[in-house]
Amino acid sequence: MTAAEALEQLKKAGLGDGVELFAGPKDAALLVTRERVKQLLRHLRDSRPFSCDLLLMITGTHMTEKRAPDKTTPDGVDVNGGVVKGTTVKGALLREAGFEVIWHLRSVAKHHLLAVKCRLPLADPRVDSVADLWPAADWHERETWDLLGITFTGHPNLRRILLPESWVGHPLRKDYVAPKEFEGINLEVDAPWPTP
Amino acid sequence: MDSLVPYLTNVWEWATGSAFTFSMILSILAVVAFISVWAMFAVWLERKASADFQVRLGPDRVGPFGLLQSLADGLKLAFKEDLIPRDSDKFLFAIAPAIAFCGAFAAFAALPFAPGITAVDINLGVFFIVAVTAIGVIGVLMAGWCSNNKWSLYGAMREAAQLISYEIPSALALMVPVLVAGTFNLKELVAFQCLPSDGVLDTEGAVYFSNHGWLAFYSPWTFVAFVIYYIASLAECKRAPFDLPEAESELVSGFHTEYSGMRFSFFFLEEYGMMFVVSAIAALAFLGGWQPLPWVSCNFGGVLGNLFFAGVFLAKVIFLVWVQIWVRWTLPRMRVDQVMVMGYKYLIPMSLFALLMMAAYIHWGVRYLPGLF
Amino acid sequence: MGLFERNLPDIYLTRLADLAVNWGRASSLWPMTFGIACCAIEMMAVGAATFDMDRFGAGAFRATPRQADLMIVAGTVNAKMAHVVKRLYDQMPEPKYVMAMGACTVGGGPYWKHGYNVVKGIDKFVPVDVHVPGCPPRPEAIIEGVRFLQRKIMAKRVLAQGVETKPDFTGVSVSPGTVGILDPTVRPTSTVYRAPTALGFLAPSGGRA
Amino acid sequence: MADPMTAPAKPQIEPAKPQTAPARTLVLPGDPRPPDVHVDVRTQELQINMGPQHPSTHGVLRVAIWVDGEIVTRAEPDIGYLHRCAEKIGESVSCIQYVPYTDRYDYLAAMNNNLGYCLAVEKVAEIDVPEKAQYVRTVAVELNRIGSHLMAVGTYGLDLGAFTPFFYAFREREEILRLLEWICGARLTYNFIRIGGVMRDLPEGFAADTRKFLDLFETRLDEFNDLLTHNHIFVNRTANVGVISPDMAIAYGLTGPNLRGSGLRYDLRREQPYLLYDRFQFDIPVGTGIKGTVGDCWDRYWVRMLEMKESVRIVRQALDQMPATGEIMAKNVRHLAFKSKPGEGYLGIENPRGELGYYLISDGGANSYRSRIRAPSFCNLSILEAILPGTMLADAVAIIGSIDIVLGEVDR
Repeated sequence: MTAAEALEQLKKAGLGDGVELFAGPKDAALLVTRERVKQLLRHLRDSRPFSCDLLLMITGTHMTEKRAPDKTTPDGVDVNGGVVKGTTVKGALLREAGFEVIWHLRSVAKHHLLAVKCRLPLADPRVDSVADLWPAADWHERETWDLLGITFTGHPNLRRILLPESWVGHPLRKDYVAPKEFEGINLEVDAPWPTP
Repeated sequence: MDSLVPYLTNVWEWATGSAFTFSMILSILAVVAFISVWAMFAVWLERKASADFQVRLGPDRVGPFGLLQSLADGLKLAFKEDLIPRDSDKFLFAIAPAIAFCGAFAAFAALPFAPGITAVDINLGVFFIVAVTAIGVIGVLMAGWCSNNKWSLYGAMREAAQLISYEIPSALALMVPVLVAGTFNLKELVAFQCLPSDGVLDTEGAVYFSNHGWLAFYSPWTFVAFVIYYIASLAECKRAPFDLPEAESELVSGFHTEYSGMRFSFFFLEEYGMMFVVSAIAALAFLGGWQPLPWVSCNFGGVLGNLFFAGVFLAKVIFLVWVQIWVRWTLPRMRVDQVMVMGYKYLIPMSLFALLMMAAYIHWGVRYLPGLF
Repeated sequence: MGLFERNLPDIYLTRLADLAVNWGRASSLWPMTFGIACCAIEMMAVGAATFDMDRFGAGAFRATPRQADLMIVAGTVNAKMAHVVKRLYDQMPEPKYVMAMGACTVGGGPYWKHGYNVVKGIDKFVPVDVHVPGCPPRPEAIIEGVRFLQRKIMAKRVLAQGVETKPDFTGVSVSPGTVGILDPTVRPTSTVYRAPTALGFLAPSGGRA
Repeated sequence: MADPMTAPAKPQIEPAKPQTAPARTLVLPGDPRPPDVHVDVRTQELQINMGPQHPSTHGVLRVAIWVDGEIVTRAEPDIGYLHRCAEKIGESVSCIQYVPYTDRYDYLAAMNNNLGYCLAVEKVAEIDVPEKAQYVRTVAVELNRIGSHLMAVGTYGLDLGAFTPFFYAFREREEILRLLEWICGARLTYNFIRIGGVMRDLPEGFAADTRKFLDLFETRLDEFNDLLTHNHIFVNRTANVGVISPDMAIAYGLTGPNLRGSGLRYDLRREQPYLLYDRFQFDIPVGTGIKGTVGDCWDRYWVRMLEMKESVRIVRQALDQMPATGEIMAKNVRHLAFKSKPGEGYLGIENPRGELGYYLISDGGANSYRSRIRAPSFCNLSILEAILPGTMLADAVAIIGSIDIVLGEVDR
């Protein structure tokens, strides 16, 4: 079942509002608002045509702002022979900064793969937890919180999983700066390797 | 001090019926030397035999055929830092290995190696050895408790449970040959196995056929007792598949997790000493002791004869120890409840049954009940 | 040893005693069962059938640090793990030796640049006796490292005073082979299986091996 | 000792209140009969710490276990001792440079990891791989799968106290390593499968040698079965222990031999054929509860043993069908200036441990914008919390071993 077919099915079932098709060049996904995430995932798990019983993974991406290249007009010469500074026009906004969370579901019975995607604002990355729908979601959500700092509300035990408890920051954010030291352990490089 | 020495001498005289002499001290030294050499040899044998099972070579760089490997290990352990954990009970921690070693060590005193080679000839030899080998578990319990380590505690508790459970079938199984021969004396047990079955004991230098034969093959029930004793003795030595007290993959190293250096090597000595003791009893009580062939009794005197018998006896013991090693490197480990089930549900009833049947046969004077086979 | 440690006159007798003690230590290097990452698999291979580190007396892997002499740090050490490695090192009794196995423990390895969490070389918190490079080092390289360590131990002073001699490294190849066969026309030699013999004639694989 | 007056005050940790377990009925694990032992002793829970340095946690897994006597009441895996920043590195280096890193995550099945990543990149970048290269990949991957399973069953014996099978498993594994070393020069971390194809063609004589090995290997498998699989103690230790029902397996996201051990016939090589798996004939073994309940430790172990036989079949067929000559690298890949097209995609393959998936987002540059690894061991391990309670301490070891985790992949 492709994402487009899934969307049609959803619309038939009356669950289509708030869901659109995210048509990537390779893999399509269902794009939902964050209020509808849990309801939709529950439907995908329980309703017979989908029966997406296996949660493959939950992950997120930190999307930085992306703009078209700035346009700068070259310096000109005015009538009096003076220099006129060129103007810089900021490029058009192609992509807003924010987080994307994606759930990959697989149906063991029907042999298909579906992806559900949700966009979250940078300032308030918060989405419902599905740990009560799939026990498997527990660790994935903890990992996403650990590495990206996305909060899953309703998760029973949202702690760091891979990094130590006292670690500062979320390394997979694009603006992350690696620490020089952690609890007395030096993480720096003494001498840089020679570059060929 | 002045009063203590005569007192001890008196006790010794009372216990052994012989005066406390210089030869006693020599015997003690000989036993200590023998255990050390034996442990080295057994460790080497274990490493070489396991290597052979596992398509490896085993130690071969230290001395010829790696024979000096155990010496190097011992030397290294002797010069290792003596480490006592801060939160342990230091006194108990220090004496636990010695107590564990005591049991195996004391048992050697009563082991006859040949008709004329024995430290003390005790009339209740079997009883004495069964009693003193059980001392070892106290040392192990102490080691596990005082280390202040949860893994050690687990190992010690398992050891206590296992040893207590398996003492019973092993002792019951030993009662079968005792019942047949009518003696607790290990030397007499061996002598019984070369007695002609018509009950005439001849003198010097002759070879007799059709004697009682090795007790393992005396009747089906003695054979059952032999098998039960061997299985139970594996558990008493903490050898696989009963190596729960030091189960490496579960309890890190069990009761000796916190021990290092010389103190650890005492546990090593205890383990290999025990292996010798139980194999020696199996050889003496069931496999004809120093007699080279079943149903054929040899009777040599003199130093050379004794040495020959000691050689035969050692060969049997080494073979039994090798079987222990073979079993260890072949079988997986049992779970603790399975060990208990095996001990209480199978071995004890079976050994009791064998004992009863043997008693019945002796009472009615037949070795095989017609109609049963 | 305590009081006598490197405190006795440097005479023939003490030198001889040193030799004996060093021989014991060098011939019986019990490593700790402590694999961290990929290198641990090669460490197991060294102990297993084909390479068999037990030949050098270094095959008795001990699970507890109290009974180990050699800590082979086999794999990447990160910020969370470093404290554990340090503690294990502290738990080992003297004399103890550390082998940094693999590129990660030597200097961060492939995680040197972008590994925000990875310690760039374990010699930042434990003293290292031998560095064995490679990613992961081949088993031959580990054996080389052990032999390197053995020579280092043999040159030490235990009881006698005086300056330690330089280890004799003649016959030790400087760069343990970390790269395998790159020429496809060269065929790696097959492992020669030794059939179990004298003691193992009853072993399960019997003569089939 | 520091002077107690001048020493800085220690942070006061409130001592945990000793929890007294209520009197309860003891049910031994794996005992199908109704409970007949009643325990009236008040006992106290003990918390023990298994790992990160413990012989049977297969690396640096730490499991905090609460035990009541020998029975586990609660278990909490603690991972991250081998976190090596895989995903950050995936963003920081180019796709070509990242291939060797994938070797190091599941180091027992490095070829499979190479393949998963390369297939994902090829999917996003739309690269067609020539047929010959696909066959070479299949051979390499399946040989690696045998090696990985051998390691799994060998160390499983080690966990249960049987030392010798481990050595026999390693003896066979060394032969596989020899073959793989021949084709790429490395024993463990191969970097052989590259984006767009493979590093180089199989050397001359490789097929014959591999066939010889496979013939030998099948007899060796029987030997292994004699030694371990049908051993009475081994069966007692593993049958009816750590039973995972199919529903539970799916709920916890189990894949691979662990899912199939629970009786579900689900294999990505069959459901979603990648490479050329639709051209080969092979069976998908599932757990049938021969020795106990479906989904117990023995079933998971047995599935791995059977899968090795299937891999042998696949390698034989691949060697038979493989064209003698042909391209081994796609035409449109210029490795030094490789840039992926923008887009994103997920691709899962059947790793020896389960579904290994790579989710890549490309911005059109040399680096991928985001690369997430769906590591099978990570998902499989999370079931530990659910199945350990109620088992014995020795079973905990058996269960951890039967799940067959690789910590490099769990922590990434």
